[in-house]
Amino acid sequence: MSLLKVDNLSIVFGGVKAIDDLSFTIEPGKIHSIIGPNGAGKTTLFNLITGVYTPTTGTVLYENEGVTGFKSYELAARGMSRTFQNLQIFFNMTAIENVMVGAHLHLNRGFFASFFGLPTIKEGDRHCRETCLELLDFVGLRHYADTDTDSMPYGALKRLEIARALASKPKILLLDEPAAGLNPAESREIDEVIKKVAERGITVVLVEHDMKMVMEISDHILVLDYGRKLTEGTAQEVRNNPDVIAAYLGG
Amino acid sequence: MMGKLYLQESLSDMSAEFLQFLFSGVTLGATYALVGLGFSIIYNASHVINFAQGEFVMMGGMGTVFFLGLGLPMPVAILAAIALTTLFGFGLERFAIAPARGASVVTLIIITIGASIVMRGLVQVVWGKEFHAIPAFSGDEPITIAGATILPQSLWVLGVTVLLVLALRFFFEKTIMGKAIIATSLNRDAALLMGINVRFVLFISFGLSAALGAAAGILVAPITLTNFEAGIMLGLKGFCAAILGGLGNGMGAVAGGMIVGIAEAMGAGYLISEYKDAIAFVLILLVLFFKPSGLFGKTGTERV
Amino acid sequence: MDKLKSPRTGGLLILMAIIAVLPAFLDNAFQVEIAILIFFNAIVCIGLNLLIGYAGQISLGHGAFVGLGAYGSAILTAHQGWDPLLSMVAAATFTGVLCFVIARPILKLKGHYLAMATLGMGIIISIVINTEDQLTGGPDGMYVDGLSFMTSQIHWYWLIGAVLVFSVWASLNLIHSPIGRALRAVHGSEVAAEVVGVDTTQYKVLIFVVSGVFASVVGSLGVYYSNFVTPDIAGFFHSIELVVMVVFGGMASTFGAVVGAAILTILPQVLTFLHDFEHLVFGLILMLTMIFLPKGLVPTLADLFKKGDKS
Amino acid sequence: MTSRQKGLKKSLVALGMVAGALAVSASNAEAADPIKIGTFLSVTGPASFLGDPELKTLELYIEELNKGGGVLGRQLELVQYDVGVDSKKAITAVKRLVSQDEVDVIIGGSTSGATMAVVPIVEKAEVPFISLAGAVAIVEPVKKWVFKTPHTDKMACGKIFEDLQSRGLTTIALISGTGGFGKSMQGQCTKLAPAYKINIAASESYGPKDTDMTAQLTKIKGVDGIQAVVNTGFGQGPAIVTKNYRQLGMTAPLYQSHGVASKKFIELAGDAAEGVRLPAAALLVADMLPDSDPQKPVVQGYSAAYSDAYGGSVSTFGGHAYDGLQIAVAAMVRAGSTDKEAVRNEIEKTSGYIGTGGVVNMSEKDHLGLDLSAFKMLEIKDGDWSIVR
Repeated sequence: MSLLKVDNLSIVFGGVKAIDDLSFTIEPGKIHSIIGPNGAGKTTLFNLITGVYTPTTGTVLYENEGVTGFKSYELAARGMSRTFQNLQIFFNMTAIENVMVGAHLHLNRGFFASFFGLPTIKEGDRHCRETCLELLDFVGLRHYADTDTDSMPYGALKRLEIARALASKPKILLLDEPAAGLNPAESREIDEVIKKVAERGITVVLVEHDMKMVMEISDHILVLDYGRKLTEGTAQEVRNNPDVIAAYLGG
Repeated sequence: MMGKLYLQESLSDMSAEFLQFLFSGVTLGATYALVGLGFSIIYNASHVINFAQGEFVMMGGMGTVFFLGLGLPMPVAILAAIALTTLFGFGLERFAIAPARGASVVTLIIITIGASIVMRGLVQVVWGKEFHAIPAFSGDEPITIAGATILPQSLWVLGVTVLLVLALRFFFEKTIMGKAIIATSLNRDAALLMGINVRFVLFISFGLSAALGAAAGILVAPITLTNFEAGIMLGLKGFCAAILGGLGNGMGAVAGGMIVGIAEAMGAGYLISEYKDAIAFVLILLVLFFKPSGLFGKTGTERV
Repeated sequence: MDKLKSPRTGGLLILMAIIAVLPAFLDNAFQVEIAILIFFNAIVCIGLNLLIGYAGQISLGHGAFVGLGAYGSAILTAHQGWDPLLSMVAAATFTGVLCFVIARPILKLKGHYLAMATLGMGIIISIVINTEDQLTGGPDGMYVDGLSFMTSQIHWYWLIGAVLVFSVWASLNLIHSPIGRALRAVHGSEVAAEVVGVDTTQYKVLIFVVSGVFASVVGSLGVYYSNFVTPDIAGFFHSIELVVMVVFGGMASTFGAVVGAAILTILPQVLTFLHDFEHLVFGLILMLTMIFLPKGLVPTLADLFKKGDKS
Repeated sequence: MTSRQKGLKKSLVALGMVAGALAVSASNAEAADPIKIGTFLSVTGPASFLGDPELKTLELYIEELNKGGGVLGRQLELVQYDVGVDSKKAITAVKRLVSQDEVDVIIGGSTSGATMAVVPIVEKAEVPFISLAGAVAIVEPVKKWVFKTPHTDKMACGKIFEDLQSRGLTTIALISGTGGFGKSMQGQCTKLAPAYKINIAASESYGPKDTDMTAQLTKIKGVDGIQAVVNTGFGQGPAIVTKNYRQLGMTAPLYQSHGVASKKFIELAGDAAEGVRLPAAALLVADMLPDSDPQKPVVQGYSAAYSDAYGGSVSTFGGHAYDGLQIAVAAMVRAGSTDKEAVRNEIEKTSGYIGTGGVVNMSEKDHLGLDLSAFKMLEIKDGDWSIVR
């Protein structure tokens, strides 16, 4: 059974088809990568799947439920979370608070309980803080817990986004260029984190330009070009596909 | 026979009435358009909403009153008032907006509101609190058109507005300075890289906007009278015009101003005159509810 | 430690202490009056700060909600003979429902468009209050009987002081809860908040309603306190004044809202000796503060202290 | 330093600022020897027309009195607050006047709205209060501590209706400002009309800050048989009404109220003001009064003093303030003290005082003390006032 199934998906921006009649499936419990030249529509595809954009035509099926046009927070409640290519950190909060927002769905959100500061809220927050510290530990940021995010280094913020997404306890996690802008050492750290995430049984979908990283960790690769599917398969299959080589060389 | 005559007469009464409201509307509308245009120019260059725009309008009118009082002839007084207001525009940019670069939207709004209070306070202290009238440019004898009347001053308002709008179009499309302003509004960093002096562009935009406001204030002062508080409502309505047309879209602001002015006059005439001032705001809410970026604004997609 | 958590109890205790000892330093009824006015404004600002400071949604029309509370109570009490407290609840409910209805379309807007929409909404409400003079007394305002059991001014001082302490406490509770974090997340990045399950629209609507109800209750209490209400309470300038208090004191700081309200309530009274120059000086103070302390008074001072600690 | 201490520091700073600010405001409050005259006027806003000359007059004559040794051997001190046209501000100002400044008498309230709003406070604080506003409701019914100097709106309606009758005009339209005075006078005129057999065929209104009344006037123009139009209101509104009236080519006689009785009105309305009639106090036509008129020296004296000090010409509004101050001072002198009850009683006993508004004879039942005789019907001719006989 597939976790995510995309059928004939298209979106048009001002007459241009950014995604054009795209279909593919994502199997649970693996690392999937989506690659393609710049402007191939990778981020747009993420935005369509995670409810940031609404597709012009086509459907998205998640755990056999039609979720086309669902809002991001509705998808999050069903176990889908993501990170962003351009950092979307809550810069008005500390690192730990960022992660605690990630746990939002798993906390008591009653208005009156919060307004009157009932013990259940405080108890819940104390517990949440513990688990979120573990997540920071998991991505290697525990020492930053009470640091204001606006004074943290870029590479750390990239990992913070992953921790925040994990706090929502996702079944599927979409990572949009997690290694972009990082030096090789930082990239390798991200590598490790992604593998550990997959080991936890979370399905990972990755958009990445770092080919070395993609080829090394992906179980399955989907290649996009001009919003269409060029090919898909294992790293080996994709690497040897002449169309892919042509697309990357600009042929 | 009699009935038909009566009908004809009442029909022509009705159309005269309509025309009368329309005259009011376009005169008001032209003023709002100029104020709205001022908002647009500053917004384009700096992404600041200048809540002191109405005070530029007031300063134009009050300045003219002052210079006339000194015994200067009308054209000189008008130019002096525009020059003085432009100086205030420059000053606002240099001493209030430039030092606060990078501040949040709310902070900038409050700075310009502070500036508007300062300008009102200054005019009140220096030029007094009384209402003043500027003599109409070509007399007060109304011109009758199809049973409705229009003041020569209204024709001045319309004529000068059209000229200013055309001149601005020329400025933005054909001159280096104008193009530099457009470039800065589209992409500040790129403009900087292209060697455009962005600070100077901002400076000029505030001056230009102040001059436009002053012109509007001078044109309507003979019709509406002026005092140190005359700019408040005009400023808010001009803001309506700018938003209605889509922020930063100059021609949109002009269209927005006309729509607001005519809607206001028609509403006052045919609906309830007590709610005249509310019409502009009801209109703007309706438009924003259905088209969140104004009538002629581009709908942008968020990039993430 | 959660960095926002610590000043909570300390600040609250100090606020209570100030309120408790202040009457000993107030010489006459007018000074007590100003203290009460500060409390009133501070309560509105605490609510408004939740919306502007924490959730990052600007409102240039909050005076209208104070006005709705005031006139709602005044009309129900004076014309319909309702019990004042019942009127207050009814007015707050009405304001809350109105906020709920308009919140969705209005809060879809961002930045200057949101500013325009809230400003427009406020002006419309204030024009209605000005115009429906049969009901509201028009521009001259209307007289309302007070609460019969509040026989002296100092009673009001304690009542509104208590409401202020409660508001600060509740606001701090809210901020340090999952809801509070969700609100700050909305400010930080709406799209990021959504992908971890925060229904941003719902929270924006919620906090708009909450801040509207804060304003409405203050309006109602204010009208029973002063026995008189004029349309200026719902006007553009009052709305601006409230926003200025919040920003002046410091956005996203509950105590900042209180300090901002205190200073900007006292300042115009202090400046009256300047007569004609009053407005000029007020405007200058406003501009200079915002230019040199764009984050507002309390956060800037707090930063200063922090830096001092490090060195 | 712990974060709790940090919070403490934060709050201490806040406390310091509040206390500091309060201390500054408290330092104004020192009790002193001079007799304190409190006033709250519309010095700014749409009614600055009224408040500005009123304040100038009070300042001028208090300085004058002080030069002459003051009153009861004490200097006078004016405590003034600008309240715009907001009655709520007026309330705050009057609370401040009675409880912080502890003034001996209040002369002020440019607008009827502001005056009516503060009446309950003044009555409760038991401070003599002379209002400078027009509405009849201020003194009818009589309130123990409240007096006023200007002619009432009701008297203005009566005067206008008398004039209409003498010209044989019966069908009129009203156009009124929505502010206190405009609305109140509209009500008074509507009530009084049947007694003069006047038919009000149309009634329109405009807001205090409106700048275009053509819509309302176009509607009035569309009503058949209107023989005259009466505009009730003060400030710049009536000037715009007058301009719009001429622009629309309306020719029926236009009446204004004493709410525009200043040269400023003629200046603002320009040529459009020609032929406009209004009831007003004799002050405006000081030089045209016959020498036998007992008011003549008084109004000429005030007129000259005001023009000398501030330039420009006088308005009746400054005159109201002059009358108020003179009545209050005379009452203090008669009472021989500033005891509030005694001063109040003496104000009520004012009789035969010749002021800018006319001869004032107050009584227990009449806290105004003027009659229609002091009211003149004026017409604007060649940019100046003239008396209609």
